[in-house]
Amino acid sequence: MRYYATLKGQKEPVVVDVEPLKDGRYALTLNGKRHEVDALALEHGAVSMVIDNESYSVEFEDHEDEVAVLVKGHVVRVDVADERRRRLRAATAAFSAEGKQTITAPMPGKVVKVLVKVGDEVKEGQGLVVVEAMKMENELKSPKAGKVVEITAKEGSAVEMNAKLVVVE
Amino acid sequence: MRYYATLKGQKEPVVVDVEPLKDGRYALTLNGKRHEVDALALEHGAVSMVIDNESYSVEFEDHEDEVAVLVKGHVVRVDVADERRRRLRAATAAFSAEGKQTITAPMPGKVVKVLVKVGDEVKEGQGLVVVEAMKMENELKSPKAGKVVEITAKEGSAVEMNAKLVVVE
Amino acid sequence: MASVKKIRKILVANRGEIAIRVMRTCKEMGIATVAVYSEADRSALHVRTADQAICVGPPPSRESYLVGAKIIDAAKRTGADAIHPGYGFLSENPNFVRMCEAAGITFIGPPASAMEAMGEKTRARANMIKAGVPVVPGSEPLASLEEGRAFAEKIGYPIMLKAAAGGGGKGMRKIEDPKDFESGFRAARSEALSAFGDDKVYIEKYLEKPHHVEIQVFADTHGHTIHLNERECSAQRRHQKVVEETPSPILTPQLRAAMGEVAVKAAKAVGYVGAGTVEFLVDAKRNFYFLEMNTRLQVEHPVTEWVTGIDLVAWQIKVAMGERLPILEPVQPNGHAIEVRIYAEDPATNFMPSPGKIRYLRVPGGPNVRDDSGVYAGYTVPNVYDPMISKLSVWAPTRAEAIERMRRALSEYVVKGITTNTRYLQAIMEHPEFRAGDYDTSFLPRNHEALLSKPNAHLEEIALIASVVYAAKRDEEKAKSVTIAASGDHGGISPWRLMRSAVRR
Amino acid sequence: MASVKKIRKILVANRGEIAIRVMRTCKEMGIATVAVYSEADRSALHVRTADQAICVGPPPSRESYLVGAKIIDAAKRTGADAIHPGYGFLSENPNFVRMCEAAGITFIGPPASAMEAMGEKTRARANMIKAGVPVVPGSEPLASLEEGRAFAEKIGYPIMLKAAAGGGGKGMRKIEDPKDFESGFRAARSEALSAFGDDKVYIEKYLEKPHHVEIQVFADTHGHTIHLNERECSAQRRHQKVVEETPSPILTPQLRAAMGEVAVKAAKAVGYVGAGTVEFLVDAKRNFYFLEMNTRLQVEHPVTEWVTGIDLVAWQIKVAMGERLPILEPVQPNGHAIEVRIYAEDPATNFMPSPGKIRYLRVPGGPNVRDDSGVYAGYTVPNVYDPMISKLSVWAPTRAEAIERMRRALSEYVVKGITTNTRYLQAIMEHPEFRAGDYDTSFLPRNHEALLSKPNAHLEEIALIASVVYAAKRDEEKAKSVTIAASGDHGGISPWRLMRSAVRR
Repeated sequence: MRYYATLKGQKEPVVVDVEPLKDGRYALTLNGKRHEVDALALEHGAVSMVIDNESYSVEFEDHEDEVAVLVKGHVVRVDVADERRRRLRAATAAFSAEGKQTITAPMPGKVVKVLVKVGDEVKEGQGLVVVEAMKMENELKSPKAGKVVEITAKEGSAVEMNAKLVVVE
Repeated sequence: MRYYATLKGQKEPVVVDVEPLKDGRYALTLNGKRHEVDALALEHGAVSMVIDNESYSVEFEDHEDEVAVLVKGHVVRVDVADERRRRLRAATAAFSAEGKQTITAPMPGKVVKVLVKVGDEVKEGQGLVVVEAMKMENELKSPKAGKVVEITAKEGSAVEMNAKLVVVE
Repeated sequence: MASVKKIRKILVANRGEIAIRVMRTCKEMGIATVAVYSEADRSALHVRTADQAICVGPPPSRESYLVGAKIIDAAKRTGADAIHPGYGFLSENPNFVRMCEAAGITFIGPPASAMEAMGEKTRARANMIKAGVPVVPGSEPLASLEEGRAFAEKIGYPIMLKAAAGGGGKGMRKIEDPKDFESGFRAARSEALSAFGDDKVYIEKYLEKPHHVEIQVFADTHGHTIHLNERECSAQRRHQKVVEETPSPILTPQLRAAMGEVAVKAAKAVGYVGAGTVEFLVDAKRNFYFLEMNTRLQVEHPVTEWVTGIDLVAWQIKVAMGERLPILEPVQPNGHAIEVRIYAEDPATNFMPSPGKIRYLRVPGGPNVRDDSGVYAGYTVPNVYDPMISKLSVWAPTRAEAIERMRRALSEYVVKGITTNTRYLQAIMEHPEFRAGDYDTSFLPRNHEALLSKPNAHLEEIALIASVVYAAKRDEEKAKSVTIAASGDHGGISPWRLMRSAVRR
Repeated sequence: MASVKKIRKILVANRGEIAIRVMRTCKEMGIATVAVYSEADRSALHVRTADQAICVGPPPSRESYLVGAKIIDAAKRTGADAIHPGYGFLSENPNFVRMCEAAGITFIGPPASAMEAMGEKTRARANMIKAGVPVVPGSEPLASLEEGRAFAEKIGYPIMLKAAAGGGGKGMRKIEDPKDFESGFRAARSEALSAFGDDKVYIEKYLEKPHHVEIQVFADTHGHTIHLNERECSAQRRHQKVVEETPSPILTPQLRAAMGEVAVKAAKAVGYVGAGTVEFLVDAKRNFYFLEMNTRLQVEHPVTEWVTGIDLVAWQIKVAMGERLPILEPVQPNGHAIEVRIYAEDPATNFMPSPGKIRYLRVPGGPNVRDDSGVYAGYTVPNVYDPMISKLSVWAPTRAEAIERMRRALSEYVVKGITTNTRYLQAIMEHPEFRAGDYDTSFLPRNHEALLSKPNAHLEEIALIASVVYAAKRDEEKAKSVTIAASGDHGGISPWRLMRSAVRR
């Protein structure tokens, strides 16, 4: 079985061939090297992995297409696909890449500052709105370069979780 | 709603009348006193109970007809029945009280000593077999007064969990 | 002076880890405890930990934890004879202290007069100058723009403009160039007016890269005041402490003694009683200046407890009962202690808070590790309060060993369901500047990017392997269950294909 | 003497809490770790904690953890340059020490010769008598019944008959009356023969209600041997320690110094290296007698670490690397420490072990509490090994405060899914005899019934209320779900009745 695993932020996937072994372990081949993996699933999403005798306590959380892998304190996000899924994704990629992006409140709080006006051109990563929650001010940033087409956020007003704040197109 | 709650080891139940209050709490009357109870069920079988403003972190585990209540380090076993269940139980009590009792191994281990012979008269609580498990010797006792009618346990032999050891009638 | 009055039941007017911290000592002293909680905190650990619990109102603090009358009422209903305020909330509110007095309930903290003397910035400065405590060079409240400009010239730029009436960064302006003085002056005044209803501002010398070092003081009602050494708190982000340690790596015994003496002088000048902390800025030449006094227990008090062996909460209670301090001489620090604050936040997204349900929790154990936590597995961290979920502290004979112990302890900390800053804290422990010891308040902001450490290539490969095994195992499970469910004809569709469409979203 | 040889990777030849204890120090020292595990331990915490893990065989210890060759092989495969044996298993096996030497792997412990000198009872006695260490008055192995009878008359009854070749209670007989001597002598000989293949027995004076007090010793390879004070271990059940503390409440500084000196003498007499413990019996008149020497780290070493600030595992590793002891003078104990052993067992059913899945786990936190655990929430405690799941220890300035702290910590310990002895330990902390301090080895058995404390009437009423609310809530839930599922006609059967038959078993 062949998988294509892409580290978040990288473009090219790493090709990984997986072969189940008779004793319940797996043999994986990637980057030209073979690894033997003993993976024991514990409760609460934890997996004890012994990879070539190296021991790793790994935690997984699913996020959309990605899986977040928590290992040795680090979180590494990986997109794992098989052949079929990969082709499917290539076909649909054109649809999902662009379009309107709605920035919503990630938690209940108060809008303390609106940093843009309707019609502003914004860069990816540019601050749009500052929301105060849990005694902290959080700047919400634009997920893409584009133009501000709508602003619902009002300075000083309370917002619920997931409330629409700004739309960038 | 009326319940009959019997502390383990006691014969007479305590009558408890329960009335749900509008705010989600309960009013309980027992021993001539009224108590107001706010019970918040948490995960893992824990319940945070505020009884007349007193706070208790209570853990529950179901055991057959009883519930084991863990509170302030103590385990208290209580048999709670409603009216219908209570009548039912009185009717069936005659069947379950006596009869053959099989003593089984509570865990895998080794029989280190058999303390009785077939035909012996034994008292309730008298030791029958000593089983070693987890580096400890455990004496299994007779659950009733009666006569030993069968012995399967052999000194020095390994036993599986729930293996039949002795039958007392 | 005051006679000994036994305290039998304490209401803890706080939530989270500090409420539990206080209750732990109460339990050890045989004192009953009362929790108060807002409607958002019915499931909180402090409610479960206390002997009694009273709901004091809706989630916003100003409608529950900050309403003195409700707290007093809860104390009366439960027969509590004392109130411990923790930190934050009502802990530095002199009116609340007076309400307690009026109700005949012992407030575990300083008298209202001491709070007032230290509570307002320029008043505290004036009090300290009078007492001979060094303060950051600065002016009185400014009568005019011209007076301010002249004073700034005299002490030299850069300077800070600060609101006389308040704190917390509001009405504060750093001015580097004389030509910006006028606009800065106007802006600071207008901010001060809107924030505190008082437009008075004053000038302070701006200190470059100062260290934040604070002295723990303790005073009883019999006229004794001592200090319990310092805490180094320069690892700050947005004026919020992240890591604290004691002893400070930059203090000599002479400087410790000098600062301790000044801190005791400051406390005595305002008739202080109980636990308090005098905060200083220390500049590159190791001059130190009074910054402010916190008239309550500090978040970071555990490091002092580690190196002195003293239970500071027990001392607070004993002093409130009228007992004398058990020691009157400075305590030699024994070994080294470090504390880190565990927040439900994501350093990678500008420290965005991350409330939510804690699905799994494993706290570190083993030698000389202390976890002061306010949460439990299965608890939902609410989004209305401070995101600090725990304080982790360690002790070791030396600073180098304490750092290694903290790294080890952090590596054992597992919190699932919400994002925490444990990896960021780990990166601080690994940073050469922190390890060298001479880090100032610019350390964290200056190294922000470096502290968002990335996994190395080996760990990335492990993550790749792990994620593929995870996917393969899941696909296998699904294949199995589909195969079992199928048991026969499926019109030519392989169970593998069925499975895959079920798995992927 | 020995030059410093750097240790870079340690294989820990053990499981459970002690394996994790050792690995924690290794991590802090930057030393890589290798776990070995039996097939029953694939999910064990020590496997997850180590950097590498090797399976060494089937569940029974004699086929896995006790097979020296498999351990050595695992060390070779992973390139470990040292082996830490923990306690139990291979830790006191001189042949294993020789196997390590032959393989060029550092054994972290004493030389084989020291183990042998202390490993066998009469040999250890003879060695100690030669070194001038007081032993319990007794005979050489007895040549005949008559010789034994005469010796017993001389030292006076009661006496103990003991097997010369072995320990663990086998071949041991207490004789109170001269007329029972002959039968006891024959029984002890025949038991000794069948247990050890050697029928030699000897006589020891029987000590009434002795205290079990042990001295921690440490020796380096440069000829230095010191002691690190005592541990009081008289709270025993079936020769198993349950509670340990230091300082011993019955020791004066003079007695501590005297016992420490003798312990150092004992260690020196056998050329000891590393951490070891000399166990003594102390009688009512405070005479002390050598009992045995444990040539390894003790379970209860954390209490010594609390009051000395020393990481004993770090010292073991440093001594194994050839380093000198960092101090050569006795250490003054700082404060008081108590440890309790948390077992998966049910004191109410004669301490029946209670293996199974830990469904929920919350360990105590806050000031000066240490949890050395070998388990985690979701872990299944296997039924093939020792049922100790954790050691809980606390420190406080005084013994009285330490007891209160332990009570508080025990009250926070929550283990669900299996039965533990936490309530029994709590009862020990509450017992007047323990609190008074002068308790001997008969304390636990004598007070067995009292220590199985029952809840008071108030708590029973709370349990009644709680259980009825639990039942009512469950009935309500069921009623709701049935009502929803029903949504219409049920032939006249009320959903309440449906519900009830579904709930009750």
